[in-house]
Amino acid sequence: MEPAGLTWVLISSALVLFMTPGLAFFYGGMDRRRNVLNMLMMNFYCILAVPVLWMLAGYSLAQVPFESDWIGGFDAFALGDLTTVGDGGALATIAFLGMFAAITPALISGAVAGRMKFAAWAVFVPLWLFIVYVPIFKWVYGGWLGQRGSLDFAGGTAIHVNAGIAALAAVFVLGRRKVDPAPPHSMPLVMIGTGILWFGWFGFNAGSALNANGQAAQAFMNTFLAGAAAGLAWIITEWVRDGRPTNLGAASGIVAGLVAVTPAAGYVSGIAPIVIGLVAGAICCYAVRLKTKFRYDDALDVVGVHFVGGLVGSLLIGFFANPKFFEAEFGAGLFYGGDLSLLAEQALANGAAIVWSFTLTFVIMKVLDVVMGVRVEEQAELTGLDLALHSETAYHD
Amino acid sequence: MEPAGLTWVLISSALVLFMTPGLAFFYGGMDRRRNVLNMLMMNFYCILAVPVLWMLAGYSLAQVPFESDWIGGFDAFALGDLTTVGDGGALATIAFLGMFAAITPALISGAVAGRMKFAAWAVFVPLWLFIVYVPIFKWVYGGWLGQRGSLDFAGGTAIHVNAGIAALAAVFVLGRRKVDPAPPHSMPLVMIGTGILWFGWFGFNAGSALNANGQAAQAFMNTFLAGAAAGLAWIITEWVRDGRPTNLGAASGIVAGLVAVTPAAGYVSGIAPIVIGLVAGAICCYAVRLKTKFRYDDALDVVGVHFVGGLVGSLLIGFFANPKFFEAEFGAGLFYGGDLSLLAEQALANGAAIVWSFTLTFVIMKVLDVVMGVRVEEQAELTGLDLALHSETAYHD
Amino acid sequence: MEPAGLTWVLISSALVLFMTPGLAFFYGGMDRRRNVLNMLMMNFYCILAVPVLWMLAGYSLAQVPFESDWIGGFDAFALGDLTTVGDGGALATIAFLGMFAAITPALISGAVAGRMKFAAWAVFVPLWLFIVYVPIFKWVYGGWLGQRGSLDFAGGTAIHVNAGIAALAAVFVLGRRKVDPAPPHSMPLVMIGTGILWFGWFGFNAGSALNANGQAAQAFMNTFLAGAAAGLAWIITEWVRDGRPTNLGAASGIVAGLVAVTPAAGYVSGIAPIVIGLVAGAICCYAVRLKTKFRYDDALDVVGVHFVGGLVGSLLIGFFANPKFFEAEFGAGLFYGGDLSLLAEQALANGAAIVWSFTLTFVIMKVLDVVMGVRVEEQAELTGLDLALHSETAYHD
Amino acid sequence: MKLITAIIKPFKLDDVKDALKAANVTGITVTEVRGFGRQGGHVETYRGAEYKVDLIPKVRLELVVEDAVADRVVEVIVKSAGTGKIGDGKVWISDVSRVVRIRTGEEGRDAI
Amino acid sequence: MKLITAIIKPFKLDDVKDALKAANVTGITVTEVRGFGRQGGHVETYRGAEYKVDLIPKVRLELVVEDAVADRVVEVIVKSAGTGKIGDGKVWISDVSRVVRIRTGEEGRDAI
Amino acid sequence: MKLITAIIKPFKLDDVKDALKAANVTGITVTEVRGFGRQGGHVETYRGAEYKVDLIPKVRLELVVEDAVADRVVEVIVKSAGTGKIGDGKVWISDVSRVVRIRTGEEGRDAI
Ligand SMILES: Nc1ncnc2c1ncn2[C@@H]1O[C@H](COP(=O)(O)OP(=O)(O)O)[C@@H](O)[C@H]1O
Ligand SMILES: Nc1ncnc2c1ncn2[C@@H]1O[C@H](COP(=O)(O)OP(=O)(O)O)[C@@H](O)[C@H]1O
Ligand SMILES: Nc1ncnc2c1ncn2[C@@H]1O[C@H](COP(=O)(O)OP(=O)(O)O)[C@@H](O)[C@H]1O
Repeated sequence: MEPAGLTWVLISSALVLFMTPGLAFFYGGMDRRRNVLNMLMMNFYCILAVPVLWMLAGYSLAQVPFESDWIGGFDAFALGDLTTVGDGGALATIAFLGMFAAITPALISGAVAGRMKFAAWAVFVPLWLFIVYVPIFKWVYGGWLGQRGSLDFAGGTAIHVNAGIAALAAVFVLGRRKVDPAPPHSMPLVMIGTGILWFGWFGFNAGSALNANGQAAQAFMNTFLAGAAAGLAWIITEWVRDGRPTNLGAASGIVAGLVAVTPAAGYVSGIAPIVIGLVAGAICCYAVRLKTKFRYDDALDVVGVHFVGGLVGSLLIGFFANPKFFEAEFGAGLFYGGDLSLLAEQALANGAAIVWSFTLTFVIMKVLDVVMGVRVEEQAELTGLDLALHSETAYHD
Repeated sequence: MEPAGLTWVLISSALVLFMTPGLAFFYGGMDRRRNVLNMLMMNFYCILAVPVLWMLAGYSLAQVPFESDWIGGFDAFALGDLTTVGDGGALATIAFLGMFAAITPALISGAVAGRMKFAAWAVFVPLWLFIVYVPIFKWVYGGWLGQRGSLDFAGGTAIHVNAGIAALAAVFVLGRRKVDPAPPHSMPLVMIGTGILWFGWFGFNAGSALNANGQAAQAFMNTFLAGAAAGLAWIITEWVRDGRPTNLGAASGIVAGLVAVTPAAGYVSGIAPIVIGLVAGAICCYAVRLKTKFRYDDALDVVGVHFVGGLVGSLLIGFFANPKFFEAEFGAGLFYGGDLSLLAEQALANGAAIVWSFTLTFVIMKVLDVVMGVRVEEQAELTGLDLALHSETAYHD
Repeated sequence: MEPAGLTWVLISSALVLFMTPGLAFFYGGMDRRRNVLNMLMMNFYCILAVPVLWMLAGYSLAQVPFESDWIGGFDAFALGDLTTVGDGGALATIAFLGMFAAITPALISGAVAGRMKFAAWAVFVPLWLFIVYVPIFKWVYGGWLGQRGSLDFAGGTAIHVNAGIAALAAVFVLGRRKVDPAPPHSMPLVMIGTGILWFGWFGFNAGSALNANGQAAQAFMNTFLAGAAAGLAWIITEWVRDGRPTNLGAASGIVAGLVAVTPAAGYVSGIAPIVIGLVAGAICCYAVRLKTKFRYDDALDVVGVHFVGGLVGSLLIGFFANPKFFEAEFGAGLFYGGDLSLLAEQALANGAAIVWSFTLTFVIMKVLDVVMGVRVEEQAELTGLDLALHSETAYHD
Repeated sequence: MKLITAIIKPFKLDDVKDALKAANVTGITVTEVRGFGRQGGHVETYRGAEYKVDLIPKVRLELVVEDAVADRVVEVIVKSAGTGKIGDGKVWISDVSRVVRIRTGEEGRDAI
Repeated sequence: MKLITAIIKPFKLDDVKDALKAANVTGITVTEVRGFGRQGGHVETYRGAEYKVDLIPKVRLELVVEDAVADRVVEVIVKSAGTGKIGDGKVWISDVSRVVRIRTGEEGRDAI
Repeated sequence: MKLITAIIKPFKLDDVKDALKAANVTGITVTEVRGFGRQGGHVETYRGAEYKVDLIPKVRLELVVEDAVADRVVEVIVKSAGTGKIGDGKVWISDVSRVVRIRTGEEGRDAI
């Protein structure tokens, strides 16, 4: 890796690391005062456990050798294949991918908020990492799905659709909360999280070019425009529908747009990111209501924002992918001279990820429930998880 | 653009994007508990609407062709002139400039806090962008003011003086708040905003070199020293004058110093940034009192900090500009072998910006007031804008 | 400096600047509601005063000429030796080192929290900078300790051990607080600080390579793994010992691991950072209890985390240093073919730093106590330092 | 007129409020308080140090009601606030000699 | 001695405090409370879901005064707290049998 | 039964609570309040502008006790809350006609 590319991948990695605390604040602010620390802890736990697991085994299983169809191997366990530091490119890439591995299970925490045993979560994360995340990641990047031509620039399928549908499976096992949902206990904390998330997402998306080049720049621009457009679409939708534009709407829209543009960031250009953002913002603004209709208790809307947003963005690649603009070899979308094949591959890739992730997550949760129980006692749920599970409360004099 | 320069411009762009949430927290913490979400929303709105507008038309009108005297053209509407991604330099520059376009109107929000209709703000921002920001930006960078030799490295005239005087015009139309000003509802939130602002400002100023070179490094150093020196000057001034050094003083001083060094960052060196910081910190510490004297209700001191700080910094270029140090071709300041001409150009550039910005902002606000009303109902002002305008409140259990 | 290296050092510098507010929030959240602004102010003060002092004299005394044994000289006062901007490398390095100089005294503030006069702190910081920090920094980097072969990549000895033991000396002079310690007034603020600290620490450690190369990438990876492993070790330790894993434990562990890996970041590889993190996390989880045993009032555990963590990391270099991996010339650790000599040098370097720092800090504090008093009045301590010293309170309606 | 003051568990607030509404109570004032009682407190742990918290969050209700209904309102509160577990709280009644509605100046039973 | 308790609108606090000072009241204790009453609550919307908030912010004043001035103080509060709009709040009076100033141990009228 | 209400300085809360426990008081309800009184307020300064804060933080204690011990409890509070400096606060007693323990429905002395 050239030094400039290395610099870009390193700073992008730091940005993605910063996203997990950002996500923690985004979720924690939306949660109740008495559960906020549990929410933060579920997220921070992911950046404690996953980096170590990723270095020891995850990276090797997910990527080495790159060309394997289904799963990697043991050659890079504990980075054992690296004998000298070299130009740092390999290390930077592994760290960068490790940040992604850490934030993906963290996304799920928003759905199970307010009622899951922390001990169960502590076991769930490593299991999910190896059983769900690593295989899907492998298939999409280098494995059979990627080889067929499906596109996923920075993790729409592998991360957002995957975590989003896993969240649905998890709440099916977990059941509904005993108490009615409450409004966000601290909107400023939500907005701090939103700011950090957007900031970090530039590393997430533009860093995924793994180089400082034109593709990185366009991915950056797309991250800028889609976040903005989706935020705008969300607040306009609710302004028209509910009579008021809200902060939480702006924040949710931004995140929905960033999710949607993630798979597309390195493949689309021009006004495509704006269209993707507008579509994702408006659709997700409605999708978060599905949980009321279908009565699943996705506490902080992981399904409505990450699953739906990721799917929308991933499918829109089938329309907007523009290889000519990037002077690169990848399938063209319907609007840029392509046929339906790219859209079909996108559908297949997401379908495969959805089936695998939903099924295996469901199984993991069921097994955990039998073995150790996944749900806290009713009393803990009523009086607050922070005290019950962590012996802490968030605010004092 | 070389890859290293591209990396620097991309990360700088991300830093500047992060500044708008930073500004939101800086302002939001200073506002009342019942208005904080409205304050956040006014700021976040700027990073929703402006990016889209900038990409569609703003950039083209403000910069293309670079050599036009008064206003750009339509050639780069929707970035239509970019047919391939190339080395990414053009895209990175456009994104970088888009971040500036977004934060500039956001600055004004601090002045109109606590009493402006959000619907009016939603219309004001696009109008102001095209009618006030775009022309002044054009004149200063590439247009008639820049061509005459005035210097504005990262937006002292084009951004801070411009937004600062616009704030004054806006509050003239809007009138005073019904209720007495209150102390900041959350100083920690103000300090979070301050930290983010300073951090982001390194991208703002040093990124404006649009390359990774010596000028960027000196601009970085200047951003470091001027922020520090101004913070120091402010707390010393109030320590002597009021008997106590305060957090809000430190924060305000830092921001004043950063504002003041913005136009000068790529043109001054040595102890100049310290002097600029000390002067700006001390002057702004007094300037925020002007509003009491002249009875305009600039809620969070946009005039005292951004207008005055920006003007001070811009004029001090006339003394400190040091082309020899930079081995570059620009006018020398009085202390570095120059004559009065640079100072005169600085005065002219700021004068032109002030007249245009004040007049047109006043007109826009007046028109909006007639068309839709700019001021919220008294009841909303008394009971809080968050609930009245956004159906949200900031803190819950 | 090559442009890519310059980009890396500049962004790393910005990251380190951001760490001081991060530290302020980390400490401020742990403090009482009525003292939080004083805590923030002590930290922000360091990034106001130190940059100016560093530029005027600190850098010159600490580094120029690099080869001097004990102390630098006057040649670079006010950066007077720089006559042109050049490639920016020198400026970037000076700024980067200035960020370190600023955060080091800030670390001490956590120990003296809740009872120190702000005026005394305002004098303490400059004195400590020149009398304690500058000499130790010189000895370790370029001076007699560094020349003997001791290793300190990013400031384990020069920063964390130094500030940690200074904290102990300071609280000896200052005495215990009048009121019992209270739980953190805002855990979310602590976690915001933690997130910023980790994010910034990538600049702190990986930026210390002063180039975009393999060593930077490995230092980055080490910063990732050690922070994670130590956080994990801390929460596991307390889960087993106290029955609950806590947020503050996760945060403290992360910081302990980052401290411990700081000196080692550019010299160790493979699973070493994980081992260093696990060891530091577990040891510091016990070390924070020493204050109860030995009855010194280190309010926010600067000794237990920074002194102990820094020392552990610095000594572990004697075991894990791996010059072969880095293809570089430095002593090998016991586990990588070295003999005891590196460990001995590490012990000597830390011993020298400890003796100098403890003694001189004690003397400075004693002198200040005689001259102006270091301790606030009892009434201020009881009713809160924010109001008594800064005429501010943190939260309002 | 009577003033009824009740200390209850925070998570019971909605139940009690609904029960009172159902019993035609037209006004309640609610305060977040902390209580010390038989229930004892809890221990919080920060960096391994234990903090005994013996004031735990409670909610205080205050209702001015007509003499005639006071006892019935108390029963409603007792029934809806009870969990049967220690710490459920107390209700007490005291006398009020005059009540005024600020908006209208109405007094007595018209004021509540 | 009498205890006057008043529930008022938060933004009226300064006016009421000033009026009471002007009426020579020397001590007031103020609590942030939430009230339910005729005024009804409001609806907040988060991600399109509506939350009915029927406890709205109010301020509670507590004053111990001499019997003789109690009624006058009530009038002052009623006058200064009123906006004429629903939700202005209530004032009530109850008896106090003993008052002590902690600092001095003084009792009764000397204590307030 | 009697209701004792005390307004004290916040940093005295622990002392008073301990003294009350020592005096066998079994229940207390505590509220964060702000008080205006002889002590006057303080001035805060933001960007050089002064804000007069004349409501300063206090803590309000509420205890229902048996008639017989009421005066003794008042003494305990007065003694443990006093610093001798202005602003120490007040204690007052009023009557309570009925007390119920929610958990058990017990009344009167059994309820406290
Ligand atoms: N004598 C009292 N005076 C005032 N408040 C009391 C009294 N006793 C209890 N309380 C309040 O009631 C709450 C519950 O009381 P507690 O003794 O813990 O349980 P229980 O009511 O089930 O016996 C306490 O936390 C406190 O707020
Ligand atoms: N019976 C009552 N007991 C205690 N507080 C009451 C009672 N009725 C009203 N309040 C308080 O007074 C506030 C205003 O009452 P509300 O009925 O809304 O308006 P109004 O006083 O104008 O009729 C309520 O929010 C509540 O705090
Ligand atoms: N008449 C009163 N009614 C209710 N509360 C009072 C009254 N007078 C004082 N207080 C409360 O007691 C606190 C202390 O009173 P203050 O007059 O300042 O000092 P001191 O009690 O030492 O004379 C006040 O802040 C207020 O909360």
